[in-house]
Amino acid sequence: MTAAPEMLAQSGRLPFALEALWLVPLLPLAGFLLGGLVLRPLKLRWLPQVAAGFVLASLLLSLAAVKAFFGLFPPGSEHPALVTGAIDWLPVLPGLSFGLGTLIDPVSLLLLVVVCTVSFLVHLYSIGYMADDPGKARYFVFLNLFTFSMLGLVLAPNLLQLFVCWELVGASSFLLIGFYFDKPSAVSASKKAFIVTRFADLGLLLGLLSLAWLGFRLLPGLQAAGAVPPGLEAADFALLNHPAFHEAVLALPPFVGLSLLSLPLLLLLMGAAGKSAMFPLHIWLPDAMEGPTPVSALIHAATMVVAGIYLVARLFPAFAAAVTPLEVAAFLGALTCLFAAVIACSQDDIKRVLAFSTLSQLGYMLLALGVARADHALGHTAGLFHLFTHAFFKSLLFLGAGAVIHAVHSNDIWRMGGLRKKMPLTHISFLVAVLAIAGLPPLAGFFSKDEILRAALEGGHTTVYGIALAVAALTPFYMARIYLVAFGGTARSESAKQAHEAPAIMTIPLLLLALLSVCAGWLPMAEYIGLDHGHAAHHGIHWNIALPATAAALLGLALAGWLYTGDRRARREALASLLGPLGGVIRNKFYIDEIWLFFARRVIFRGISAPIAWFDRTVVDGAVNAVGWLSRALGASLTLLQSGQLQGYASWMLAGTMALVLGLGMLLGGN
Amino acid sequence: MSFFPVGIQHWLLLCLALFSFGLYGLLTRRSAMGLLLAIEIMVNSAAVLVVALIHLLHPGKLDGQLSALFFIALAAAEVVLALGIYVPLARSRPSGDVTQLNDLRG
Amino acid sequence: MKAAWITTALLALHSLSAARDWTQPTLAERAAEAAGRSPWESAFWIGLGLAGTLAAMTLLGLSLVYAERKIAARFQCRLGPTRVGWRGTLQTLADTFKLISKADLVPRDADRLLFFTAPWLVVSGMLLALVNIPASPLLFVVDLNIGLLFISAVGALSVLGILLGGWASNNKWSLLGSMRAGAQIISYELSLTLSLLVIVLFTGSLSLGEIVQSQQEGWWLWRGHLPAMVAFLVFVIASTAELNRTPFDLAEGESELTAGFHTEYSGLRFALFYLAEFLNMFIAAGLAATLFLGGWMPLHIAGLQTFNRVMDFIPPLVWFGLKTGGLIFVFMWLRWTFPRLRIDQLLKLEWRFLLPLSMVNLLVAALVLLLGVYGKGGPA
Amino acid sequence: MRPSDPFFYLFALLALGLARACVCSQHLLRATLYLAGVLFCGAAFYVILDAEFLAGIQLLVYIGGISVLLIFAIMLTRGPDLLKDRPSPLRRNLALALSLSFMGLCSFLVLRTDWPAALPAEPHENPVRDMGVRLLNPGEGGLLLPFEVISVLLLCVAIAAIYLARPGSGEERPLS
Repeated sequence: MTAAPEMLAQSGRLPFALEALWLVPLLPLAGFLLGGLVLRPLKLRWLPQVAAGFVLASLLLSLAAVKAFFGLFPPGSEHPALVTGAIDWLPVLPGLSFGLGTLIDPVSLLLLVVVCTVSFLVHLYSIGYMADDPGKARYFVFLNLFTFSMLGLVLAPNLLQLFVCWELVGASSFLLIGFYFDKPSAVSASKKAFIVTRFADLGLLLGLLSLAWLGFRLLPGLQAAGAVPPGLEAADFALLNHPAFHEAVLALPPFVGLSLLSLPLLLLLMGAAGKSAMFPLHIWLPDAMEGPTPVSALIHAATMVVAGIYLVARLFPAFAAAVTPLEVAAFLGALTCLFAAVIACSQDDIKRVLAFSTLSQLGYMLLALGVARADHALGHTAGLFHLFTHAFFKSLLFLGAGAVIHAVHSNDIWRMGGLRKKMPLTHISFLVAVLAIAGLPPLAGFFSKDEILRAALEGGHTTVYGIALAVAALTPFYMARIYLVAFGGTARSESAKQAHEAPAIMTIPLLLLALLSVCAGWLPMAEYIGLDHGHAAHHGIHWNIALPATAAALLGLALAGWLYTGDRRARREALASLLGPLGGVIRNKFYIDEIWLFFARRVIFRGISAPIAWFDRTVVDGAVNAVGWLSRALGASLTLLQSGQLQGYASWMLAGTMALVLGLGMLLGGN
Repeated sequence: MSFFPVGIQHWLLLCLALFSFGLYGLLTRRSAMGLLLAIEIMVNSAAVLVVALIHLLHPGKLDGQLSALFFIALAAAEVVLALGIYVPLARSRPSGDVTQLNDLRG
Repeated sequence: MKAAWITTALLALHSLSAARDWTQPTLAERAAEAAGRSPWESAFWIGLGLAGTLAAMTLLGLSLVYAERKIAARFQCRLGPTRVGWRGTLQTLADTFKLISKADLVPRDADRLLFFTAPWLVVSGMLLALVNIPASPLLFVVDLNIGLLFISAVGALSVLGILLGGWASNNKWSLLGSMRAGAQIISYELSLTLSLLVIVLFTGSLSLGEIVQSQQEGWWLWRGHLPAMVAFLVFVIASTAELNRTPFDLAEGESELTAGFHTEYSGLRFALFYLAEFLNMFIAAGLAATLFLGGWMPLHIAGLQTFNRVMDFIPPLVWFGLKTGGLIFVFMWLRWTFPRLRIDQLLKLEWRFLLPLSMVNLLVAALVLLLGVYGKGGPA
Repeated sequence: MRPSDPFFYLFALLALGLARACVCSQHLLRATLYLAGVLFCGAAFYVILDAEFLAGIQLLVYIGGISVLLIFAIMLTRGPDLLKDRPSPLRRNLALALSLSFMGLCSFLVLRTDWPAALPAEPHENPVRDMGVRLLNPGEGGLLLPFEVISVLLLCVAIAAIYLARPGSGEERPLS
């Protein structure tokens, strides 16, 4: 980090779009407040349009910011991290304070564009999707709240703001999953999502606290030595990512065999795993599909669930310095990506398939980050690249699924079929998305997946590469499966027969996303985000990576075509008998939910909660009640004094005064 | 202490006596109006006391008179408010007997 | 002692003379001054003051009642009393004897203590006020430095007397009458006091002697410009109301309440109430004359030297008498000309009109004082 | 002995007698009259203490305002049972004991205190004017703030009294 950008920021000569970037999160917040406090109570019908308008303003502003940023620091050169709009928010102690502000660097700008674009398109799509819903106003208000929180998270310059927005994102996700609050399954799904992520957030909080503590303790020394630039605060990313800080922390004695840098980062990784639904904390994401489909597209595919990935990417220098957490991340990512892909092959609910697919792709991203190292940061670029492209095609898939569900009134792919003719625009866009996620050139998924595989291979993680390649075959298979079952063949139900194309307000976002799904991969991402420019500067197709990957994708597609084109029930049953009991296990999602349930019921409820509750009810409450009883008894005896007689009081007062005078006289006077 | 000349102690004792009469009235009266009368005696005696003390300790200093002015204003305010409370009370109750007004009994 | 008598005679003569000498001490001052020399002389001056006041009271009562009857008669195209004395001048005296010799009735369930106290309270209030009125440089019993405040304050005694008298009579007409009178007097007291304050503001003093002297340059009615005129008008209206005279005589409207708070009174006590009423009128008129019309100052017009010299020859007592008499005539004129107001009209007049008017007027007066634009031209 | 001393004793006796009558009279209206007497004596005390202006104010406010107001209130609300306010002997004795002991205690303290001698007098040409200046002076020793506060208080009291005594605030809904 050179001194120049800081001087630029201080002299206030940055372009307006960067100086005023704080407007980007605040615009949706304004929309939330305006909608929630004014428009909704007034029952104004154009609330959705207003909500979308605020997000559109954010989108335009963030695009302007991207243009301004890369105008100042052209692609391929060094990209500094700027902080604008900083205010001192929470002064805790002298030397320990937390600020608010907007952090501008390529990573946050990437997320900014993704969040704003997808959020705006989802807003647009929702205007059509939710047109007849009585809770429309509430929906859009929550959507604005979510957008605000997510943007605040992305732009956070320190861990605390990130944490606050992280929880806000969780809260709005909770609200939106439980949007149909009269449906018991939605309510329990929202509770499940909230509790599971809260559980993981405990790790995040602990990690945050320990990092902030380390920062607080080490900052004065580092500043005195001139190792870090002045003006940093304890939880600032700029400090946490600073090599001098890593050195200082690694110099401290390790704890339980882990360095003091790894420990908090592992805790942070736990939070990230919860939010990004990594194994074994993934159980909330499939259930979260109870929310409205656009919500799934926005929150549970493109934005919120990538917050974990973003966190790791944000602190990547720290992770790279610690190494151990990255290995864990790689393992976790690989495991989740394979595991979820396998389950996805067996599900019949279109949204669940997409949800497991999301899990799998998130695992992919984490895997990519995990294989990156300080001296070989290609994985970092690749993970974020995949995050970028995945956001578009996965939200496209969800929105397409939403259109289909809207038309068919069912989530079950076996009740669809033959939609190719009835919903041509949806079909085209869905097909583009399926091909993009399958990784066929020249669509977006191909390039990002290519980068990931390359990163794994070149980083020397052969096992991980193998798993990734396997998943590269599985992904096209299950995606093609749902595509073929839902769109191909003939209609399998009455509603599917009567399905028709969605209105333009819904198809336009689909087509826009389809366009993005095609083009997003053509960006030379390494020039924008790359950490080591010498190594990853050459962008292009690496045939040693691309050929096996494309072959795997084609294999998956072919298998799906073989099994699901026309009436192929016999072949499927043969395959199922080949798998034997394993098929049942897969179908039941490896019984992870049941294991958790057992753990929660037997261990937590019976073993921990019940004794604590007993203690609380008898001992703690007993003490409180005893105090209450005592004071009541005392009060009851004292009420005898309170006769309600004015003159009685006057007499007591007089007598008391005289007693005081006498007492004081004896005490002080004497003579 | 002799009868003449009249000094601080004479004034103090006079005011004390007046105050004690007021006190007696305050403690014995049953009617709210009677209480008010007694309180007026007490306030007045206090005001006289302040004026007398300042006058005798520091002749010509106006603080005593000024505070007595405030006393009088306060007493007027108090009476007005007391009557404002008393009149509706007396209308809504069978009598203005304060010993019957014990709704706040614990 | 002989010297004292001679001085008195000289003083009486002197008071009628034309000398404009306001360095003359008041009777109270003379008494205080004499206290050092001989207690007897001091006692003489005090006695003279008391006796003079009582005599003036009696004389005023008699003459004012006569005047009222004559004027009322003239307004009603009658002759009024003509038989007793020259043109009926002794009629009031005869009536007084009649009243004193009448049976003294007290209602059966009356609160006797209060019943007997009430008239004396009223009259003593009047008496205390009367001693403060400067009739001439010499006939001035006491010049309190809080004179104006004192006069308003002792006016309260008569309110107390009226209320207690009405209540003690144990008669609903009396009670109603006294309540009305009380409410009316308290209400109008406000604008009355505010109009007095205008003059206090101009003079910077509460002492009536100083107020008269301050009008050497010109009467406040003229020198005070608009605020003083408004204050004068308000003062006349409010004191009419304070006097319970028509058109504000609801408290004793005979068609409604027999005779108001003194219905049950007879004989001497009735005479006292009656006397107090007329004295009150005199005090109001005298106060107005003192405050606004220069008191015993002669009428001067700037630039007319000869005219002013001639005016100077008229003695101060006569000037005071003329001004007060004129105002008393106005009060009587009002009484026999206007119809009676209703109670709501009466209260509305005060609270909605006179009081805001006098408040604004006081502010305007303060403005006039601040800008220093008063004190030019007009009769002096 | 100063010339004012006999007046002190005269009015002191009068005041005490009237105060006793005021608190002991069974008849409220008479008690009010006695109260007016006590207050009148207060005015006399002020005159003795060279505070003529205060005496005037005392007469104006207490006798002209407060006493009249009290009489009005009694007349407006006379309840038959309280025209005779006769406290029970127990109550009387208790109150007597309390007030007497208060008086005794305070007298004891007053008598055993060494009161300082008077400071030299501050001459005032026109005390009323000086008081007015003090009252409206915002600076050192000025009482403008208390004056304003008490003005606001009086305004509030006036509004409160009007509100409380408004027709319909007491009759329709009993306070209990």
